[in-house]
Order: sequence, then C-alpha cells, then structure tokens
Amino acid sequence: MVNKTLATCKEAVAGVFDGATILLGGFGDPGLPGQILEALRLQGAKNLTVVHNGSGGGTHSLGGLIHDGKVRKLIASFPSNPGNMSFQEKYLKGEIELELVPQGTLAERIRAAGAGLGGFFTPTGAGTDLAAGKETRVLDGREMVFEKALHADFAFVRAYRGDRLGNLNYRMAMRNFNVPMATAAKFVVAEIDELVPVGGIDPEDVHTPGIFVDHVVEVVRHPEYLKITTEGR
Amino acid sequence: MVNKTLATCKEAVAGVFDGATILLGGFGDPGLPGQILEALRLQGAKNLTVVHNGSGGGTHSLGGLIHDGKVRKLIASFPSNPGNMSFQEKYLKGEIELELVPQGTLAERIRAAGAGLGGFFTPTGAGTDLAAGKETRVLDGREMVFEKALHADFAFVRAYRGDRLGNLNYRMAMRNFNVPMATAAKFVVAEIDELVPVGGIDPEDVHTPGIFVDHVVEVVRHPEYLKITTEGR
Amino acid sequence: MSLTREGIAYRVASELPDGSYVNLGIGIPTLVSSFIGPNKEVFFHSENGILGMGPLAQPGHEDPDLVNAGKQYVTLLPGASVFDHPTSFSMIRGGHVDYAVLGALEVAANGDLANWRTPGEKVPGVGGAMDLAFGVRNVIVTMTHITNKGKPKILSKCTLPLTAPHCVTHIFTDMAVIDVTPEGLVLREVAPGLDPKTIQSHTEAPLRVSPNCKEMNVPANFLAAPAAR
Amino acid sequence: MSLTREGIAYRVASELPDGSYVNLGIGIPTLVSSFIGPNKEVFFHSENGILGMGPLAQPGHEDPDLVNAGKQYVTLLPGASVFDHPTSFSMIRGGHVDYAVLGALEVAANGDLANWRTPGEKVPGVGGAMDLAFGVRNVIVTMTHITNKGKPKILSKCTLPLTAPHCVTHIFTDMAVIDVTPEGLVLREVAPGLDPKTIQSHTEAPLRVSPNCKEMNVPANFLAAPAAR
Repeated sequence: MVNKTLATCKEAVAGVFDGATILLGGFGDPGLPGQILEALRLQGAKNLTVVHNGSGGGTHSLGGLIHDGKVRKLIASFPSNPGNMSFQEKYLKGEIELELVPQGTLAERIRAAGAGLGGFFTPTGAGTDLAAGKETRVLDGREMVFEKALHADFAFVRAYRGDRLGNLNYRMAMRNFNVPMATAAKFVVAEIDELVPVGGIDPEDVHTPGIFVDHVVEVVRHPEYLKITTEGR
Repeated sequence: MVNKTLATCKEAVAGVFDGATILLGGFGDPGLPGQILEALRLQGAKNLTVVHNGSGGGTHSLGGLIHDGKVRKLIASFPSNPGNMSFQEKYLKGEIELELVPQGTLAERIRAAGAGLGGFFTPTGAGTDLAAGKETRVLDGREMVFEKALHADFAFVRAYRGDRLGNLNYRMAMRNFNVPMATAAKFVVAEIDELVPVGGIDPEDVHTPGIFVDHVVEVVRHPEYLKITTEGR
Repeated sequence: MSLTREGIAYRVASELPDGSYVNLGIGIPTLVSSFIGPNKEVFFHSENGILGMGPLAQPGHEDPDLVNAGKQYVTLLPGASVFDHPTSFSMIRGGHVDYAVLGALEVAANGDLANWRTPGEKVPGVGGAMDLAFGVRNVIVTMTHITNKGKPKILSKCTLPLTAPHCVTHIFTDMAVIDVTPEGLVLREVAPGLDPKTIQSHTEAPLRVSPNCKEMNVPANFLAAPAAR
Repeated sequence: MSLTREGIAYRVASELPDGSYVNLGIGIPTLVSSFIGPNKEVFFHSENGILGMGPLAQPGHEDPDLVNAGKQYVTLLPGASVFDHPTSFSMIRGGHVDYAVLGALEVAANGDLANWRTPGEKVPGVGGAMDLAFGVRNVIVTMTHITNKGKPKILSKCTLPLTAPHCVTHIFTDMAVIDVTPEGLVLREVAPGLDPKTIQSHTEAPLRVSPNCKEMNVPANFLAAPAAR
C-alpha cells in the first residue's frame, strides 16, 4: 500500500545535500512550509540555492537559513523587503548571490520545468536591465525574451489538506508558487495542516495531484501562525 | 451592474465573421459546447479555422459545421476517428486543410496564447514528421521543438455552473481544453448547465475566473446528452 | 490647491469603468479601492492569486491564508476566485487585466516607466512590477507630480532603469491628469486653482493642453494647500 | 503456445510496481487495468484529465462528464483527481507518469517507435501518442509479435514514420518479453513452449538472450495454440 506520509519535518529534509537547489513555496505566510524550513535550517546542509519569491526574515525558517549562512544563492523576485535584514547584510557583503527574476517569469520558469518544457518567450522585461544579454525575438508583433525552465532537486510546499497518496488541497491564497513548485523538483514534500483518508479530498478539489508529490507531513500550525488569526499583525 | 449572461446560443455566435479562428473546447462529449456549435452552424459564417482536439461527427455541432463546408481549416490532434466521415471526405477531396498537432502541444500552444507568451520549446515531436521544418535546439540535454502560441478570435467552451460575472466551474472531466481555451481568444462564451447567483461558486471552486469570460449562456442539456446517462453508448 | 494622496486615489477610482479588472500597486494605488462607489462593480486582482479582493480584514478577523500582494490580510467579495501564480500572471501578461495602477519614480513622454529601482537602493527587488507594466493594457501611474526636492518626475527621458518602455497610458498626480498619446503628453485635467502653465513649469516633458482641459472634480476634503506638499 | 491479448495484458500488469502511475493506450493496453491484483495500488492516468481512473462505468451508471481518452465512460477510484489538459500533459511530458503502455506497428532495436501512422491510412491522427512516447520514462509496447501476414514488427530500423526515437524500454508480445537496452534487444522471457530460436526467427532485429531468460508465468486460460494467431 502506498504511504507517502512522514512523521516529522526532520525526515522531510534528511536527504538535502550540500549544494542542492531548493524550491520554497509560499507568498508571505500563506503556503510557506515554515516548519520544514526550520527543520532544514537545523539539518545543516549548506551552499544551497534557494528559489522563493522573497528572502524571508528573522532568524528562523528562510530568514534563519540565510542568517546562518546556508544559502549560497537566492533566485527571487522581491528579496528587498525592508524586514529581511539577514539577506540584505549578506548581499551587501557579497556573501550571497542574487538572481533577480520578475515574479511572473519566475512562476512560469518553474512551471515549464514541471511541464517538461525547455523554455519560453515572454514579453516581460524586454529592453530592461533584467533582460540584459538575454536572447530576444519578435513574436506576435512584440519583442520577447527567452527564459529557461528552472529545475530543482527539492521542492518544499505547504498545503491545507493531504492524503497518503500525496494529493493536496490548498485554502484561499495558499496555492501561489506551491502548485508549480510541486511539479518541478526531483523530490517534493508538502507540509499540511490535516492528513485525511484517501477519498477525503473530492477529485475536483485536488489542486496538486499525488503524482507530483513524494511525501506529506502533517504539522500543527506554529503559534506564530495562530497569533495572526487572533491578534492580527 | 455587470451581467455577462446571454439568453440564447444564437446571441453567443452572432458576431462570428467569415474567416474567423475559433477555439472549440471539449474532449469527446464532456465539455463540448454542442448547442453553441449548432447555433454557429445555423449562423452561416464560413471559411472558419477551427481548433479542436478531434473533428466531431454526424451532421450537427462540429461534424455538421464541417459537413456544411463552413470550415476551411482544422487544427487538431486526432481528427481521424472512424466515425468522422464528413471531415474524412472533405480532407480526401482537398476541401479542408488540416494542421495536425500533438495533443499536449496543442493544449500548451493555446495556454501560451492566453498567458501572453510567444512560444515555447517542447521535446514532443523532435525528429518526427510533425516537427519537419521547425526550429529545434538542445535544452536540458534534449532536442526540443519551437512551438508558437495559438491565438483565436473566438472561444466557445462548456462548463457546469456559471455566474453573471463569468466565473465557471466544471464537473469531472469537463475541464480538458476548456480551461486554456477560455483564456486565449478575444471573445469567449461559455455554455453552462446552471446559472448560479454571484457567490454560488466557492472561490476555491472557480476553475475559470470571470476575467477570462465575456458571456455565459445557460442551456438545458440536449436529449442526446441525457440519453447517454440513461442508456449508455 | 493640490490633491492629497486620498484625492489622487479618489480621482483614479472615478476613472475606472464598471466591470473593469484592476490590479493595484502598493502606496497610493492601494487607496483606490476605498473610493469605488456603490454604482459600479470593479474587480480587484492581487498577483498572489486573488480576483475579487475586498477590503482589508478587520482586526481579529484575519484569515491567515489570505493576504494581498503587499502581505496585508484581506477579504474576498462574493464572486471572488483564488488560483495559483501561473494563472495569476497569465491574467496579467496575457492582457486580461484591464488596468494596473502603479506608483512611479519617473515617467517619460513616450510612456516609459521607471518604478522598480531607486538610485540609492542597495538591494534590488522587482516583484510583479514588470509583468504588470508589460502585460496590462492600461497602465495608470499615480504619484506626486514632483519629488520632495521639487524636481519633476515627468521627463523627456527616464534617467532610472526602466520597468517597461512605452507602457504608461495615464498619469494621475496631485496636480494633474495627463494622458500619454502617440503625439506625446496631453494635459486633460488640472487640480483646482492650478493652470496649465503652472503644471508645465513642474513638468520637464512638454505638455499639450487638451482643448477640453478642465479642473478636476474632487471633494474639498481631498485638497491641500500647495505648501502641504 | 502464444499469449492471447488478455495474456499480454496480464503479463504487463504483473510488471507494474506498487504505487506506479500508468497511462494505458487503446487496444491491448486498455485491458491491463483489469489484471492489477488487490495487493498493489497502480494509478491510471487518462490524458483528458484524470488520475486514479477506475473500471469502465456499468451500463446505466455512466456519468456523461466522465470519459477516458478513448471516449469510454469510466469511473473514479477513491483518491482520484481531475484536471485540465495543460496539467495532464505536464504530467506526461514532465516525466511524472512512470509507465506508458502503448500499441505499436513497429519497434526498432534502438527503441524507435512507430505507432501513429499506417502506410495505407488516409487521414492522419496523432492524439497524445507523441507526448507519451517522448515524455514517459518507461514506454512499454504491447503487440502481437508479427503482423497478420506473418511479418516481424521488431525491426533493425523502423520503416514507418516515427512516433518518437529511442523511447521504447520494454516490449511485451504474444511470444516474448524483450528489454531495450543500450546494447540492443535482450530477450527476457518466452511464451510457454517457445524457445529463443523461434522468437528470433520471428524478429528481424537481433536478440541477445538474457542469461536469466525463462518462460512467462501466465495462467493457462491466457494461452492459445500458435495457429490461433
């Protein structure tokens, strides 16, 4: 019988090796696999290339990974949030490399990798500094930039419900980068709020089918998360 | 107040002009906008380019459009079903042009158009007759073929539920080509089983957000459809 | 007189047609949603995967899984939908979003937009700004007409790195409403009490004055003395 | 003895590992799903947007919105999901589907597959065949070993237009199980009563006989006299 459940986040990150490329889902808190990230920070792998919309913050989770010097390179669209001091310090000291990618291009490059495509032409960025040196051609009457698929060794995502087959369902704005990221890595683990029996997610409500997912790990939301719901932020 | 509902399928096709390119959703019966198609056949526009997975059959709906000589060109992946006599006869007489596209490439070309991308590289078809004369390059270690976005003037799709804002929800295997097609034409109309009040589709169950849809038209399923459910086929 | 930030947002809100799909950037643009009256439906898009976004969540009623692109807790209106990033940026890049309302550092007479990289900025970040500027049909810029050092932001040519060339269609400032046309910038409205000559004096790029140029219709509580700038 | 169509399907079914994701083509491949025993879970994918497909619907219980790639009314098993074409072909082309079981007209020693265009065919159709052949890691071909005119289908080089080069990994026929390896075709199993020499005589491409080559383990009711071919 197929059983993709893991008991702990520690198991989820056990295989991460030095130099690995990691897709991290989430946009802000929704869909961020915060507890897997914290386990990853404690696991100790280094020289990581991390793909995420932002750069995290604080000293735990993604911000912590960066703070601890485990991230060699960040591929992101908006790493410049004023709260993300660790990234900014390391970046200004030249201790972390940054590949800055427009948000839609970042999502599409990840999707392309999961979909087996080699790359695509997008109008976004043509003629700007972010397309400097990139191949362009005119398609549908517009100048477009060639962007390559972005593959990874690991993807860590966060969903709301999951089952032992790896089927995932997201709440509200949790889907964001998680849906494409779950398709684009060799090893995919989802942090979930609730493990449900097979059939517990309606076939029409499966947002990430289990074929894309290697493991699910059920966690209790971190108090920080719960605080938000009751106190605001 | 926004109201995208139409009273009849006739209104849905009123604007179709000679020489138009039309995306037709559906795969087999599920998701096929059969009654809009029948209205289109009666409307009389000709020299149409039709994009659909197959070639229809019989003398109504898509098969009828072809039978009546309204289709100049078909862009399809599987037009060769033995039942589709009209297409086969016209094709063998040279009265209809065929652009044969692998099914996944067809879906992706339509999606690319809706997503504002100019084209993409896919491994599918590299080195075969269907990629003859097409640009190729090696990406991710594989030979890949360049395929262009496929735009259209009209898209006709079929969904299960819809609201006056154009939000659509599909049942079971109805999504197929409808989801990408609804994004890729200048004018998009959905045939639906049930018009529900705004808010009647849960935000997480909207499969085609209303931003992509110009109109919805509620229809009672054709008896042919109902026959299938009670008698099988 | 010049418009307050709320005044600019109010004026933009009255410009958005019934049934339009609109993405609001951070800053003044965020304020626009408050000024859509009850007589029209405007659908707000957030690039992290929301269409039909409602007001900010009331304190104590935040949904932890529902934030906007600025990471604020928001609500959904009836008829809203949620989706993933590829779908969200298909809406933007595919030309389905009708209006993007964005802040700007500089706008050029040809519609070039610079809003993603300031000169002194040490860490760059682009987010969805380029996708919006390249993908959306109508790009409305909202900003103060001049910098806080009194320098014009509407220029013959941008000096900062571009977000996108030829993308801005309308400029709404505390002083004026300006359309970007193939023939250059056209002054369509002026703030109450200001005249076209004054606007031109604060604008580096040449302005043509529309034959229909008029004073903006903005409630008095959204107006400030020029000194307030 | 040789295997019936059901026999070939039975043998393929026993090859599919627990937990594998499998797309079945039309013809003999469709029969495979009937022979997955209760001791393993195999997930069937249909390219029109279904994962976790169950058996054909019982007459009178068809769901009009649920067909498979062959347009037959099907059912869903618990844990199934439905999705659109782009997602479905992301699964195929992106290498997420573990096995494709396909029919073939010709297979070459290097794994080249020809199964989409017959010589006399007047109207071409490709469907999802190329996406499957290019995208899926393990491509299992099921077919009769020779044509109904007695000619071999396993050739040194395909004569018909290719579906994909170098894609076939395993060949299951009524006579044999053959693996496609970098060193060429390796005969792994023979039908009961047949010997490698007989198989080679019906195979144009050269076969290496695996040191572990053995008789197929197939129930007697799935075997037919060679004359039945």
